[in-house]
Order: sequence, then C-alpha cells, then structure tokens
Amino acid sequence: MSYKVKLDIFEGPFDLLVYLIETARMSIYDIQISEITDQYMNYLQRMQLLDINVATEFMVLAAALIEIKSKMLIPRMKKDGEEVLEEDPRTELVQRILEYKRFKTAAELLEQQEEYNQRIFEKPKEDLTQFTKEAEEYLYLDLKQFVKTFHLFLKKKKTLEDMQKKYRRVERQKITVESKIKHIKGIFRVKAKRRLSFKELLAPQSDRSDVVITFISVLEMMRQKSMVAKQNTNFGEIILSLKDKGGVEDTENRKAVGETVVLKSQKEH
Amino acid sequence: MSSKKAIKSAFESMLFVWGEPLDVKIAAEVFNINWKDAYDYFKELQMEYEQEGRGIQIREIDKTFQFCTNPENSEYIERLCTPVKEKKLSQSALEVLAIVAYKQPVTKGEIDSIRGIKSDRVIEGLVKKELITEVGRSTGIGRPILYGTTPVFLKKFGFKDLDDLPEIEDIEGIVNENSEDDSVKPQQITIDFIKS
Amino acid sequence: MSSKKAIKSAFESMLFVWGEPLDVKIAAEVFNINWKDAYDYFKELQMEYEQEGRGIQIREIDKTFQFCTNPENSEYIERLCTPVKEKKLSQSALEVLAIVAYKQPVTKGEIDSIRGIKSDRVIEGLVKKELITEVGRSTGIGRPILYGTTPVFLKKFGFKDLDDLPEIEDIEGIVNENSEDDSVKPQQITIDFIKS
Repeated sequence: MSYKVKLDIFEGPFDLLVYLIETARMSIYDIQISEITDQYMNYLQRMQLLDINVATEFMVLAAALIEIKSKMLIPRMKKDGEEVLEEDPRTELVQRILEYKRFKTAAELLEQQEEYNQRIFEKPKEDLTQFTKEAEEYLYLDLKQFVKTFHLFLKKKKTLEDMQKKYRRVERQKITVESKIKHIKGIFRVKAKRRLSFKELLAPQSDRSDVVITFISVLEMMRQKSMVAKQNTNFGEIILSLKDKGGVEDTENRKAVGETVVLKSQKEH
Repeated sequence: MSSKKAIKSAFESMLFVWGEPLDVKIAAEVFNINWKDAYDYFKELQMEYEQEGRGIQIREIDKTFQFCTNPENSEYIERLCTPVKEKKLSQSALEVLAIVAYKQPVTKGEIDSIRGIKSDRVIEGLVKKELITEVGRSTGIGRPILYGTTPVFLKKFGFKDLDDLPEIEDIEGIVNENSEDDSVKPQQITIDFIKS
Repeated sequence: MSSKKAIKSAFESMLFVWGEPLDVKIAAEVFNINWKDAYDYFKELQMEYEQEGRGIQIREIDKTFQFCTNPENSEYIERLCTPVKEKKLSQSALEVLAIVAYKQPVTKGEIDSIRGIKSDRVIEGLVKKELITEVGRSTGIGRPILYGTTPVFLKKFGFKDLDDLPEIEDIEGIVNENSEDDSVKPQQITIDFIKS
C-alpha cells in the first residue's frame, strides 16, 4: 500500500514542526508531544532516505522534542501523592512556535504586498539636461547659529578686554625701564650716597613686578657701565655703586639684557 | 506668490519629469514654501488621482512622492509591452525580511533563534539587494551588528513608512484556527512514499 | 468588455509607461476596440488634462499620443534641476553681521574697533551677498560709510522687521538652550589675544 506524502522545502525546523502540528489539527497550546515527536522523527528519517540533506538545526529541535517528551513521561507527583506545580515542559516550545508563526504570517503578508506592488510600474527619469543650469549658491542662515556666534563673540570680547587691561599694565612697566633708571639715579641723589644695597632701591610696598623691573634696570645700568654691582656671597646683599662718569648712553643695544649681562657682572665680581 | 493650484500643477510636472521618488523638501524649496504645505499639496494630488481612478497614481514612500501606474491596469500594460519585473523573493528571504521589518533593530542571532536555523546567507542576500542594512551595533556581548530595513524595502513593498506595516499582533488567533487549506505552498513537491 | 472609464484609465497607464508617442492603433488592439473609439478616448483624456490645468498634458502627434509636461511649469522644472549648493556664513561674517544688525547704522571703523580686527573683506563679502548695504555717510572725520542690514537679511532669518531681532539679553537664554555642545573655545581667545 502506498500513500502520498508531501515533502516541502521547509524553511527550518520550526517550519516543519508548525506544518506537522497544523496537519495533525492540534492546538498549539496543547501539543501532543509524543505524537508530534514521532511524526517529526519519521519525517527526518524519510528525508534522509530520500537523500535530502537534513541540516543540523533539524536535529537540534529533534533532541529538544525528545527531551520534552521524556519530561512529560515523568509523573508530576511526589511520593506522598501531592501534586507538584511544575512548569509545563512544553511552554518554551509553544512560545517559540508562536513567535515563529507570527513572522511566518508576516512573511506571507509581505509576499502578497510584493505581488501587488509588482503590478505597479514607474517611468524612468526624463532627460533633464535641457533644464539643468549651473549650480546655484544658496545661502543657509540659521537664527540660532547667528545668535550663538554673536553671543560667543560678546563673551570673547569681554575676556579679551579683561586680559587687555592686565596686558596694558605690564606693558607700561616694561616701557619704564628708562624711567626706572632715572628713578634709581634719583634715589642715589636723594640719599646722597655712592653705595646703596639693592634693597634700598625698593619701596616697602614693592611687588614682584617692581622688584623685577628694578633688577632689570640695574642690569641695564651695568650694561651701560653707569653702575657697578657687587655680591660677596650667594644670596647676599647686592651692593650697587653709581659711576659718575663714563656712563655712555647706549640705547641702541638696550634690548640685550639677561644672561650675558649677569655673566659680565659675575666676571667683574 | 504662486496660487495653490499653480503649485499643485507644477508638482505634477515635477513628479513626471523626475520619475523617481521626489523628496517633499526639494519640492518645497522650489517654491520657497514650508514643508508641511508642500506635503499637504502632494497628499491632495494623491487623493485626486485616487478618487478619479486615474491610470496614474501617486505613491508616498518615506516623505517622498512618485508617479506610478494604477495596479489595476497591469494586465493591459503587459499586453502592450513586457515590463521588467523584479525577481520575487524566496520564502526564506521573506521570513528574514519580516523579522527584520517587525523587530528592527535586530541582530543575526535573534533572527537565527526565531527561525531555528542559520540565516547568514539570506541576510547577506537582503543586504546586497539593499532591502536591509546595518544600522548599528548592539551593546551585547561581541557587539553584534544590528539590522534594519531601508527605503528600498518601503518602496518595493509599497509602504509609506514603517507604521504602514500590517499588524501582526493577532496572529495567535490565526494560529488557533485549524487551517483547512493546505494549498498555501505552491512549490510543494509530491512524492510517492512506499510504506515499509 | 471593459467600461469606457476603465479603458481610459488603462490608456493613461499605457501612455505613462510607454513614454514615447503611443500609436492609437496599438492601444486599440490591446482592448480589441475600433480605432475611432480609441482615438476619441485619447481626445477626451487630452481635454480633461487641459481643462483641469494639470501639470501633465497629452499631446497628439500624427495619430499618436504622448504625455508631456505643461509648458507653463518649465520654470519650476528648471529650478528643480538646478543643483543647489548650500553655503554657510563664516564665523567672522556672522560676527560682523550681528554687529551691523544690532548697532546699525555703523561704520567700518566701529566694527573694526568692536572686533579688534580689520573687517574690510568680511564687510565686502556681506555687501556682495546683499545682507548689508551702505545706508549713508557718518558726519565724522572722513565721512565714513554707514552700514545697515537689508531686506534680504530679514528674509533669510525670517524676521518681519528689525524689532524681530532677538534681544541681546535674551541671547543668553537662546544660547543656553543648546549649550551641551560647549562650543565656547577658550583657546580662540588666546589666539586672538596674541594677534591683537
């Protein structure tokens, strides 16, 4: 006796399982695991007999079905007869089948939609070269960007002004090396001494920048040979003496300050 | 300022020469009108063509509009000429596409797990057809690629946007009904099986 | 037998995909109707499109019909096909524009002094773009040119008039709205400082 068996090209193990469940008119929520497992296994065997390549994924589901089947066989009773409320071993399977079925249906809907859309035709783009002109520049302006830039500018400007205030003050002091020299000479005159310590040139309220400018002025005077400085010990008192004559004004090379001068003064020492 | 009627007429001309889907934004810029107005004009035109049962229809895809033929006339067009038809997607491609469309963004792992079978090749094919594309990386282990659908997908299936996808939530109801109809799969092969 | 309406709709679809002038004879054969009827249907369609002032028109050429665009819309098609290059104003241009907008009428000297940098080129560029223009001469030494904003400026930013400009005090609020992208670059200040 022979009968016909449909052999589908199944999309995967779930596809086959859904097919078997539907063919057996079983409720997905109450799958007869034993029956469906047998059918599934039979199917795989037949596929193998017909030399249809059975992917490993089909075997994985077969194993899962057998596991569920065996779990179903274990009586869900304790020794004292009390029923154990265990989760139905089929639950996960049912959920997976339902999810697969959902997308299988969606795929069918897409297929219908695809068919429908294949009956819709487009026309190609016309040759638009006759209309094409040279690119037009289009100015893009955004209010937010405008406002933001302006704000940024205002902030920047404020910071700039703040900094310029300080900058100008430092500059003023820098420029006054000459006037500081005059001032130092004045101190010598007022105190009517030939020798003064460096400290004596400083006012009691002198800040760091005043000390620096005074020192630079002293160096400058030394360079101009209008002053001699002596320091007997490291960090000791610097004794300055004014040279009355021979202080040749040499404003041309005034910029050469710093190390060379210091070295010179050490030599003199 | 052009009248509404003049703008709509110009939109028709523009759709016609453009052929391809025309971005509402571009059309709006031509008239220097705001996007919403331009969109509304296109929708009005679309409705006019539809209500009059014209042989030309306007379809909306992802904020673009395009002239196309009325599907009811496909038979006559095919009698007139043989339009180039795209090849239909395979069952497995449709399955993967459905999963990506409804669950996006989705990883290959998720797709495989729903289908119970590896989908690498199918995904590759869909990416090549520009129906799906990489849309990012998952934060999960290995940072797997996330897939989503493309505007090509919307166009091919005639969806305005992703909200236009048919609902599939009540599928469990469909599942419960025992399907009487076994003829769903036209490619089924029938083989004589001899019972041992 | 198809209804007249269905045939006319099909003719529209056929004209649309055919592109080239469609011979009435060929169209008639598709429906197996006589030539005269087919011709009349085409003429009816032609009239409908014409009367409704559609953007698509049907033209008759030697017993053939063809869709074409309404010549009245050629200007818009031209605009559609003209590629647009989006250009943005530079930071310095925006700065000068803001100074002119808020302090108008203003001289180049005032702009330079506010910015602490020469603005000749930038001003020139803005005048060329018609965003600012000469609005008169100052009574000061050398009678320098006074600059002000133009209607183009108002239009580009969507201002009704100059009162529409955001209050400078409000600017803080507007800017703070999206201050996440801390775009205040302190190093710029340093650079400008050195320059000046």
